[in-house]
Amino acid sequence: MSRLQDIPIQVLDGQGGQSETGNVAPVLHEIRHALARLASTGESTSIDLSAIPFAPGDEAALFGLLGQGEVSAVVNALGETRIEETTYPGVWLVTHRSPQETVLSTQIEITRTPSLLSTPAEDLSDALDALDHYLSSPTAQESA
Amino acid sequence: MKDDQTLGERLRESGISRRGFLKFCATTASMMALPPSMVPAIAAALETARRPSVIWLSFQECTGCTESLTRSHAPTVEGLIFDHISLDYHHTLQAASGEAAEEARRIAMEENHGNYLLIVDGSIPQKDGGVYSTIAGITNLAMLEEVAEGAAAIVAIGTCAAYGGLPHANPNPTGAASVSDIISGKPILNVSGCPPIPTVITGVLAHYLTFGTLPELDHLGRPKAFFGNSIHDRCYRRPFYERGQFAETFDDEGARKGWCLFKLGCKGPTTYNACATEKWNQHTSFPIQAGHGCIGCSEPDFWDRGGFYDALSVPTDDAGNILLGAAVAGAAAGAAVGLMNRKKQNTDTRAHEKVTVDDLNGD
Amino acid sequence: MSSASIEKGIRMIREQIDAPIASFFSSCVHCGMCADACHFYVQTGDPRYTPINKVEPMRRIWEQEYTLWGRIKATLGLSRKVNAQDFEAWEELVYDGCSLCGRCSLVCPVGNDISDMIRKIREGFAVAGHAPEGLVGATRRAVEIGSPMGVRLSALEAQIRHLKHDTGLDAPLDQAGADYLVLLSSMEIMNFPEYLEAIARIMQQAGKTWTISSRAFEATNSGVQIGVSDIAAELVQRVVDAAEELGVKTVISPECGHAYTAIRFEGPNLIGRPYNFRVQHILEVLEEFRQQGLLKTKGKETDRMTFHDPCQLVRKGGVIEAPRNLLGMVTDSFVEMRDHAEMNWCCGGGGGVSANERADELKSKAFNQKKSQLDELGVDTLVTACANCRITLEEGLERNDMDIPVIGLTEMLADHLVEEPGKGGET
Amino acid sequence: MTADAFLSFARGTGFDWALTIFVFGMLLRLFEVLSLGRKPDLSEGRGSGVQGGLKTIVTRTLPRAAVFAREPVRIINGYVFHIGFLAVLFLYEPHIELFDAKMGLSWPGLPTGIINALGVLTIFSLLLALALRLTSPVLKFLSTGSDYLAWLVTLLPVLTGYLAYNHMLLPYTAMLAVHILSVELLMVVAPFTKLTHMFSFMLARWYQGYRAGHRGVES
Amino acid sequence: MRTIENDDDLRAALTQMDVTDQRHVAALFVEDVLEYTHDSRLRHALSVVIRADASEAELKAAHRTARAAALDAHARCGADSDWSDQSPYFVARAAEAATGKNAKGTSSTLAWLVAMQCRMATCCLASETDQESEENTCSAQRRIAAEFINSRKDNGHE
Repeated sequence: MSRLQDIPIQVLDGQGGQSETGNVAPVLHEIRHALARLASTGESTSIDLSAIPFAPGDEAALFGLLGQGEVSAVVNALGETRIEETTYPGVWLVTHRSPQETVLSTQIEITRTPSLLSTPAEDLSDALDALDHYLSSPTAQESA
Repeated sequence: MKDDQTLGERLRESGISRRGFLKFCATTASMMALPPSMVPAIAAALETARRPSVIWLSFQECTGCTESLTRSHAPTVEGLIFDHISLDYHHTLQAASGEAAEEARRIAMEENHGNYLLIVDGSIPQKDGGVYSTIAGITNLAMLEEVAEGAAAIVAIGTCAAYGGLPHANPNPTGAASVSDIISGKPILNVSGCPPIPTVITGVLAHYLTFGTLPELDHLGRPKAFFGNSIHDRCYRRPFYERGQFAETFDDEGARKGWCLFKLGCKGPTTYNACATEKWNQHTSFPIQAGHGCIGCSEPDFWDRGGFYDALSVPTDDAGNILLGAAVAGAAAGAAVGLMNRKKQNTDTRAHEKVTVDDLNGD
Repeated sequence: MSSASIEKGIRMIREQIDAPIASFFSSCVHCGMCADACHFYVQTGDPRYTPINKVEPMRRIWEQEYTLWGRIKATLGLSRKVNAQDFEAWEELVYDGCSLCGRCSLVCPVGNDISDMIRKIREGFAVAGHAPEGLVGATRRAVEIGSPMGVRLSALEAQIRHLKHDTGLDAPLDQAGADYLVLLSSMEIMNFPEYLEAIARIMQQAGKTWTISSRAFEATNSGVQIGVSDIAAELVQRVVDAAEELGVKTVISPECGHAYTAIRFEGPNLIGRPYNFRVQHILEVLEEFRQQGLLKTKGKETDRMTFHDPCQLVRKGGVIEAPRNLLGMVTDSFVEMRDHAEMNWCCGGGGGVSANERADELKSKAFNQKKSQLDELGVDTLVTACANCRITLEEGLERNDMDIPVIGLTEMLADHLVEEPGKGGET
Repeated sequence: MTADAFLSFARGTGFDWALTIFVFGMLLRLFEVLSLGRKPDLSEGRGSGVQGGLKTIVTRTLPRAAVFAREPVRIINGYVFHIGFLAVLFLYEPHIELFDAKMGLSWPGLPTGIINALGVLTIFSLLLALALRLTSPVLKFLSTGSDYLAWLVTLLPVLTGYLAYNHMLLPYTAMLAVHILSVELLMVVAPFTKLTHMFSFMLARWYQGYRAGHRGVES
Repeated sequence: MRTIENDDDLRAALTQMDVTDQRHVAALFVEDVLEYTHDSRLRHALSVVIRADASEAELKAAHRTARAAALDAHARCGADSDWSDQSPYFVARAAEAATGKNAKGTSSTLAWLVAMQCRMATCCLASETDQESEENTCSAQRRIAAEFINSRKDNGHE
């Protein structure tokens, strides 16, 4: 089934990067304050871009400004989620996609480590059981 | 067919990892237009969410709302949710029909009496006993009252169910009414819009499934999360409105530059909905972004609020004949009073006696 | 005083109301600017002297009688009918407190001609028996004797004889076919007879024929000042008959304010037809002679001198340039007061105020406006072109110990006339 | 009565009635004035009355220096709220859209920010005007109930318009409805108070100017 | 002995005098017609003028009193008045002119102006037929002027 984005229409977006509506600046300011909070109190923030009224091209302009950092990670859970650090350490761009690669939600996390990357505590016991199970299994003893 | 597993157990059973569950909660929060900080609360709630039974009744409607919901290409999450709600009755979607369908509905009502979710779309005709719209010989009116009686909550999807919508528009031949016009004493949640934004429908359902309660409502019974702000408040073209840059026609230089559509009849300022942020078709666009003014479809009686292409500052009725009528009346009254004045002047002039010095005797 | 006359008063005020007055009452926004233009308010500070307030009774009559909304309010008892107390209270505002100077009309931002309305409301007050005693007496004398001050032809004849004896010049009476019919105001005959001599010498030098009508030598019109058009018409008719009988080309209104507007502008409308002769103020005549080179003067006054513009001449008559040009012939030290020409301040005595003894105290307060102008300017001599202004100014100056002589412009010009050797003049 | 219905009434029947009463009232007043007629001036004039009338309609807009010097604040304030009110009414884009939609006449407007500032200026100027009217002995003496009513119905549209534009006090739908209703109140009250001067001032200046032009006197 | 037969001579004679002399002669002219008025203030005012050593202030005061008298005697606008009652007014006007600065300017001399005013005072009283009284005043004025000039000549004044 063809997806909407595949329909070949050329959208006249705004004149290049900086959009005429000026909606990008406020988001950058919000990120800046979140960073300041993170630095001072360690409190992390997450901005849900779906709640921001962006004109066509605004989002691209924002991502262009945020740029690419050192870390980029992919989480394969219920579809792919890409987590990329922007040029500003502590500011992460999280894009959740569904198994059909449609964008579910785009968020900007301002934190030391994005919540999805750190291993959930409950998984540790499962991991332990799984490893114990593997170690006690015959195949493990042969190759040890 | 009843299943008492909680949503959390079912997710794990179908092999969803912790991270998968966390991602699910994050996107659900975003879908419910709740702040990301709510993710932990959502996670906790989803753990214990029961799988509710849902009865969907479609009355005098154009199936636009259902189309909108199913066409929503809801990403897996919606699909997942719908895997977990037992949509026990939807006469458009369900395979069964006729007597078998009605039988299924009765069973669902009996088994889940008091805690099933009733979803209604389409208005309910009341004139002539509601004969203008029936299902299997039962008038919508009777069916609604019957099903509503055992419902835990009712969600009116679309402006028709919420406020009467198109059928209710002047002259309202079928006496169409909204759910809240008929049912009282039950929590009713209106998800207006013609049709409502798909993600808003799913967002509201997700909220009910997650928390089991209705979200905070505004004075028209609509969830504030989605209907709290007017389109104008969240419109990306607002800076042009502030600067006074307006498109005069649909293809002039202003329109091409994406200027404000106030002068082309946009009802954004007086319409409360999430179109400007949620947008339609996976955040792709919404009417204003496509260059057409908002027609205020989530407000009651938006069909009767004057021309869609008359700006908010323009009076709705045709001033021409009013002006003419008033002018004629004014002139007529003026002429009448004028004649009376003229007559009075003439009588005074005729009655005028020449004043002589003797008339000036001081007091 | 029977209520009949109050009824007659109300009906007479109603008779005066026409479209302009209706438009004026529809436009007044109570902005108070007319008060700031009125010397009676400015000097007394009493808001009752606000010009538009002086016609409040007329406004009420207009609203109650000539507008639908007004009639409804009246029938509902929302607006009070004009009654005897109103006439009682407003008499002093309409007569004593207004010299019909027209300054309020000139500044009204919505263009209301308030002084004309006051002139018209007097029509009602007069027939209601609420005209000041002084004015009633003057009007009676004007009708019955021919002059508001009771001046008879004998007085004029005595002066003509005196003129002949002293200067050898003739002031021909009832001369048919003369170029000019000269009118005199009683004030000039009684207090400033030099005016007659000035006219005689000027006419003689200009080589113009002139005459005075024995039946209508009086220029002033008490009917206009008291506000009774029927009497004003009768007084004007006398002048018109005399002028048309003598077949003169031009009637000269003398050095007087209201006489000029009464004869030239109100006259034709009072008697209902235009004249077949021209009406000019003496200054207009002198200006014409000057332009035609018929007025030869010598010598220049050295005193620092200013000119008081009679209100009726400037605001109602438009005679502004003439006095300046004429003064230019006899003085190089002429200076203008701060508010002059069409924005001059009134001497306080016009519009019948000086004939109304009750208003003397108010008139003297009003004069302070002129006093402040003169104090600010500092002049040696004050020239004017109206006998009543002249007396009012002299009284005011004398009361304020200001030693500034006041002189009529025509008289001053006559003094500077070049003596034609052997052509009449001194025998 | 929801805010929407309130707004619909204001934009619909409310406006119809207001326009009817306004046009009816003003036309009635015009006929009442003109019906009283005016006697022709038989005197020998110096100039043309028509020219004098037209000239005065324009020149009488400016005050005379002598009177201006006595009350500069009151006079300048008068200009501020008159120009402010008319600028906001005729140069604010949505208002221009109203005239365009109803009469087909359109003209360029001012940027909304400037109109917003003018609105504030007009509100303060009108408040000052009330203060002046309450404190000056002459104005207090002259003023009747209808003066204060006229003041109120003039201030309300500007105040509510400012509140609506800036999304203050009530939700926009309700505030816009209140604004439109306040304009309708002005239209309804106008023909029965001194607000008739918005039209009759031209007539009044014309009559005085005509007489002055005919006589050849300054006006 | 200088004699003055007609007004031209009188006028010529008067114009030659200096201001103080003119005031003096003018005062004499007014005294000649003073009987027509009952206002005693004028007599005092004129006496000041006649005294050669009168100071400027005294002269000013005299002028003010004469002016006040003239205003008091003038015929009030619109009031019932009679031409024959005007002679006190003209006498006062003459006294005012005699004691004050000459308002009329250069061409007519101060004394001549006063003479005219005094004649006007007599004219008020002269009835239609009686011409003599005015003629008497004129001849009296000529006589006064002649006597004044001659008395001046005797004292060596030229």
